[in-house]
Amino acid sequence: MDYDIPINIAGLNLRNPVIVASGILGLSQSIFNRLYKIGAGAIVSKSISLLPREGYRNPTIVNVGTMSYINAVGLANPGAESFSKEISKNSGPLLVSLVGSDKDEFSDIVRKFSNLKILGFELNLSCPHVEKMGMEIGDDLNLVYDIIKLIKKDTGKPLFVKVGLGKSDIIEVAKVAESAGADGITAINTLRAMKIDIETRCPVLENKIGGLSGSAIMPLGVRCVYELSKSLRIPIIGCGGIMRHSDIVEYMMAGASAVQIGSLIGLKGIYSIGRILRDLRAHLEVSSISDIKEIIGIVHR
Amino acid sequence: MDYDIPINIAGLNLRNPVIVASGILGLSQSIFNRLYKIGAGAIVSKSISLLPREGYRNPTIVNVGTMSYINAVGLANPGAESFSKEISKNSGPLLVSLVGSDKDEFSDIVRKFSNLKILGFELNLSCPHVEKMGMEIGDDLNLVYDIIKLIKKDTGKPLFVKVGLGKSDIIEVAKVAESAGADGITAINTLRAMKIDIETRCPVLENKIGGLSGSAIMPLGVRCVYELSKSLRIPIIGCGGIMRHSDIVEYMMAGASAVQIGSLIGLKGIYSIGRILRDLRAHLEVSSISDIKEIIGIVHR
Amino acid sequence: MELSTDKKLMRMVEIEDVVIESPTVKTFVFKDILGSESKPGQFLMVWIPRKEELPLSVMISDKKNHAAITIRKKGYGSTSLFNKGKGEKIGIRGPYGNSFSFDTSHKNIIFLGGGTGLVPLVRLLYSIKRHQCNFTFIIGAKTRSELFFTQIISEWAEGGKIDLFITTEDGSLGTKGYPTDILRDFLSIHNDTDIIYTCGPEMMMKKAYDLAKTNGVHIEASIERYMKCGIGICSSCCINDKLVCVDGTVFNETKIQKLTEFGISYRNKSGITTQF
Amino acid sequence: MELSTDKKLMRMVEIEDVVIESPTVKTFVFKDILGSESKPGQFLMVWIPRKEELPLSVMISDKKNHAAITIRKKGYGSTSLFNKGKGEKIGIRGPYGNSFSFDTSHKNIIFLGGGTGLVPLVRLLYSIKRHQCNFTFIIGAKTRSELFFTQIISEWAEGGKIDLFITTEDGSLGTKGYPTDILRDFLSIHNDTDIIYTCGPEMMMKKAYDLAKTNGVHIEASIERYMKCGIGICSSCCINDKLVCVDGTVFNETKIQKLTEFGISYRNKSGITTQF
Ligand SMILES: Cc1cc2nc3c(=O)[nH]c(=O)nc-3n(C[C@H](O)[C@H](O)[C@H](O)COP(=O)(O)OP(=O)(O)OC[C@H]3O[C@@H](n4cnc5c(N)ncnc54)[C@H](O)[C@@H]3O)c2cc1C
Ligand SMILES: Cc1cc2nc3c(=O)[nH]c(=O)nc-3n(C[C@H](O)[C@H](O)[C@H](O)COP(=O)(O)OP(=O)(O)OC[C@H]3O[C@@H](n4cnc5c(N)ncnc54)[C@H](O)[C@@H]3O)c2cc1C
Ligand SMILES: Cc1cc2nc3c(=O)[nH]c(=O)nc-3n(C[C@H](O)[C@H](O)[C@H](O)COP(=O)(O)O)c2cc1C
Ligand SMILES: Cc1cc2nc3c(=O)[nH]c(=O)nc-3n(C[C@H](O)[C@H](O)[C@H](O)COP(=O)(O)O)c2cc1C
Ligand code: FES
Ligand code: FES
Repeated sequence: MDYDIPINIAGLNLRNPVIVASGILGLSQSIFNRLYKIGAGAIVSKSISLLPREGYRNPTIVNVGTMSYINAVGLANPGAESFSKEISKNSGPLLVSLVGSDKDEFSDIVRKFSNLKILGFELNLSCPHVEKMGMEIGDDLNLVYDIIKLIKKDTGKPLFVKVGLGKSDIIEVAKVAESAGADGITAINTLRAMKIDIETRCPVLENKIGGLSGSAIMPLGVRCVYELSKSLRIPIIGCGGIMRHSDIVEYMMAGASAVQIGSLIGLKGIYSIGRILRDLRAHLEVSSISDIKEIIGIVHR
Repeated sequence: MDYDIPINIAGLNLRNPVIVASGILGLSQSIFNRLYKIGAGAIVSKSISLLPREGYRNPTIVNVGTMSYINAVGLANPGAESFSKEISKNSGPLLVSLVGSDKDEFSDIVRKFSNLKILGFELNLSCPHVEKMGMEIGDDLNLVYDIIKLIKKDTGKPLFVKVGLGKSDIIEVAKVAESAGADGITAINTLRAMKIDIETRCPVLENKIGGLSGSAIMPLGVRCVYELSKSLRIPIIGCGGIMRHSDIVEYMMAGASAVQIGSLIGLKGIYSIGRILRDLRAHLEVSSISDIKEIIGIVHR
Repeated sequence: MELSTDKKLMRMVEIEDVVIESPTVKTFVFKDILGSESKPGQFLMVWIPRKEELPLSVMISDKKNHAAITIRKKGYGSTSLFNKGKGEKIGIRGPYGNSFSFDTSHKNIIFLGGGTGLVPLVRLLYSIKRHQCNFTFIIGAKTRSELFFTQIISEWAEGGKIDLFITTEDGSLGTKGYPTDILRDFLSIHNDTDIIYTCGPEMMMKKAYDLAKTNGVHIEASIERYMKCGIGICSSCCINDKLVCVDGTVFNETKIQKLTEFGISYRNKSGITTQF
Repeated sequence: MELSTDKKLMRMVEIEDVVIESPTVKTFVFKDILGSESKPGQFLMVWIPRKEELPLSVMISDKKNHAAITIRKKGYGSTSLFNKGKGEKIGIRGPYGNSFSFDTSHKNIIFLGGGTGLVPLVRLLYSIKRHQCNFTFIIGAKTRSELFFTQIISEWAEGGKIDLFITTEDGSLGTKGYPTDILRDFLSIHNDTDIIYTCGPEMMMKKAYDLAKTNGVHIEASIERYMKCGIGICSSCCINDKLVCVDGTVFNETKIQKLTEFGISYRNKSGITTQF
């Protein structure tokens, strides 16, 4: 199979614009290799914290119908030390997602990966269901600025900053990220949401509140990418609700230079990556689009 | 048909908790009478501004699948003068929704309705797609406070404040509303969203950006009601994505004292109000819930 | 590309044929299964990308799985559509609304239409022409150059027989005057008329309704109102307590009787009640 | 209440029967069409409201449209479930995962299981027992009181014949020792064995796999890993590049050969690779 729809984003050459989102099959080098074989243009690891985290007790994910999930995994991850060993032999197009509860943690995490063959980093500012991580940090604009400055001092590799629809204005957060030296923005993360079981009268997720992903958030993600691409010069990775090749096209027309997929893999399996790429290639062909770059942000013109 | 599931909210006695949301069949007294006959517990009018508004050109609404819409009607409405004539003979359970671009407008609008037989008002602070109205105002906490104070000075009737997921923290906005004297909170309004047609490479809505409603936002609305009811003492009307009686139950268990429905009517027709009420009554019966009040906020216990 | 079969979702279709009906009227043909299966009187919401979305009655097409729309060039939206050509794309959703009914015991049937109001009537005639009825088709127009569909109507006489009457206000073709003049005269002679189907300017339909009442004849009228959503959610199209987009567009004499706003007032884009 | 037929969505079911299998093992029966149609080896994600969600193999039920699960009381989640009674509700989703295969040319079949690993094996035996095969069922347990399902297994012999071997580590019932001791001896005598189906402690399955390889016998093992999502999205269940929840839980000798982590290491809740 040929997954060639080459793109360039933040100086990175990817064979195609379809990136596996953070938290999706993001813990194992063997799985990364398989995802790459299956067609992924790049892979973002699970968000990695300095120390290991067990995350929340199950249920950590609930399907709310209409191709959407709410999850509250609680950022379970092996921690920076262990994960750097996991990927020590990586040679694939891997971005390591970073999460921390404190400014100083980030340097420590980044340094663990400094000698590894990875593409770069994604900073998770927007995990909506873990207190003092992600969203909470993302809401403090000064902190966002400082963290990005720090990370960029510690690595020469591209840094994408992942933003979401939280308490603060996504555009402002992204602008601060840009001004602090971020090389790209990933938008959007999941949105705080809840599912209650009316028979037992309690929230389904152990953490009660989780993050909404999948189809439900697609029109929100497209809007964010559209608005962000008006205000930013750095490239944007669109994420949220992509289920079909046409969704990818929509994100790119709104201004995304690449996209990430997540829930789709839960709904349609790991091989859906190859299928969506095949459909995307076919679409570009019948639409006589020789370079996918042509369509990036085309609705703004 | 018997639509009796009596509730009391902010001093109002409604025959049932199912309210028709603002903007849904909200312009005509004859239609209000019909909605009441069909079973609605109460009806919120289209948001009324001081002067008439033509709204945006069509398309003003687009179905994005999975039982969700994006709309940008642009707050088309006949204006306060004309609408007060429209409802001059009203005797049904009507709430008038208010929208303005300026603090002083609100008094003028409210006064037009001062002698009419209506239940009260809903202040639309959260229309996500009209600049300088709704959302923009809702993001300025001082302005929110002042507007509510003003309105409450002009009317003794209950005032509900409708909040949404915008740029600012919904809980903070609601708290300010409560402290300014709001009698209840309606949550949530639509969320800024966008649909692009990839064939013609342009946004579908004339206004490009509109508000997402329907199934997609249900888990967001439930979460907001859950969180709001933790922080507020005034009652909450849950709104967003209600499609089945079980969704109503979910909202009420999360803390809502009543609910509003909107998109459902577009998807399943006007008689869906009666059907959802019938299903709700049946559910309460088989669950041996004699007073629906029992379940309000039950997940918090 | 599969064709969508969900009438609620917008589907992009390519204009395959353009028929010039008159200097200001064109018919656009496109492939669309749902549209091709529309019942007479139903309409589509038609999106002219970057411009407008308009409710338009579904016209017939003789191509399998194809539907058509007929547009009269008027303001911004209709002119944008009018200027579209073969190969261009438009978005459609629907068909929406109810439809004309047909009672097989009816033998003497009148169609009364003007302008693009002819579209649903033509679709209706097409669907019932195999029945052995006497069809009388009365068309009104301002002037000769604004007439269209006369050819297609007069060609169709399968089961029954079709009489075509034409009126123009300036007398440039057919009888000088209004189509309702013909209707009045016709009804006074033919007291065996069963039903009148009408679509066109509301004042014309109002007159027809009054005549039908006086003469004890059934009538079904397709009413137009300003439409935003087309799906019964916005109430911009309301007439009394009915929503034209879902409860209509077709109303019979029993229903019209309760529509006190019929022929009297409509709502403008802001929802303000306005006199005709 | 209609029964959900979407295996992706959680459905609430009411426990209709509770069977006490041993002092620490219970079987819960509930109505669920999807569960009742599970293939042998598939599992459900079972939600114990306010407590936990656990992957559990689908047990058989003799009631129409009913399924069952068998739980051994262990830690927080399993104990919460164990304490549930008739009439209480649990949530289930699934069935998920692949299943044991059955080749009708196979005549001599061994089942090797221990503890709740017996559940999928019992379901498998139930679904193939009508075939004229020689079934050998080897059950291992620590001690007599921990044995269960022995009755049900020995009762079933429809088409073929069933030999039941029991081992306990303390010798309180059956042969003293491990079930793999029996397997080794059995294979050395019966060189016509076609396939071994196994589920239970990974070290037991690993030994069985080695024996199968040495003796040139097919083997299918149902592997357990820590599961969060059950639907192939979180990778908490991974073994090498396979996801046990969707690529498994059943792996045959060809696949196991590539699973270098089999019997060696698993990932803990944080995803850290941990030695057995
Ligand atoms: C059910 C229905 C079927 C119709 N079928 C046809 C048809 O087959 N062929 C045809 O040419 N026209 C048809 N029309 C009329 C058509 O929708 C437009 O009103 C007309 O084309 C003028 O549009 P415009 O944008 O050019 O006019 P503008 O110059 O923008 O407006 C002129 C007038 O057109 C009417 N109008 C504009 N937009 C709408 C709208 N969204 N809904 C209703 N009325 C509107 C209003 O009365 C307005 O005052 C139909 C209308 C309805 C309601
Ligand atoms: C495919 C599959 C089928 C299973 N079928 C059965 C069955 O039919 N009957 C039965 O009693 N048990 C079965 N189990 C094991 C069951 O899921 C639980 O692991 C066990 O009940 C202990 O749970 P606990 O919460 O009480 O343990 P705890 O004390 O919380 O944890 C003890 C150990 O249990 C395991 N465990 C806990 N949660 C999970 C989880 N979500 N996924 C996998 N392992 C977990 C871990 O190894 C953990 O270290 C199955 C497991 C899998 C993966
Ligand atoms: C189970 C699960 C775990 C996730 N974990 C993370 C994470 O660790 N870090 C992160 O930045 N995003 C995480 N996300 C969010 C996804 O990366 C993505 O932003 C979101 O799911 C929206 O994309 P989708 O609609 O395609 O799933 C997770 C999502 C899911 C469903
Ligand atoms: C066509 C349309 C018009 C709307 N107009 C208004 C409005 O004028 N004022 C307002 O407060 N909300 C308006 N809303 C939002 C609804 O009142 C409601 O908050 C939202 O649709 C979510 O509910 P739902 O998911 O049940 O539709 C509108 C919604 C739709 C779909
Ligand atoms: S057009 Fe919106 S209700 Fe009819
Ligand atoms: S349990 Fe999540 S991938 Fe298997």
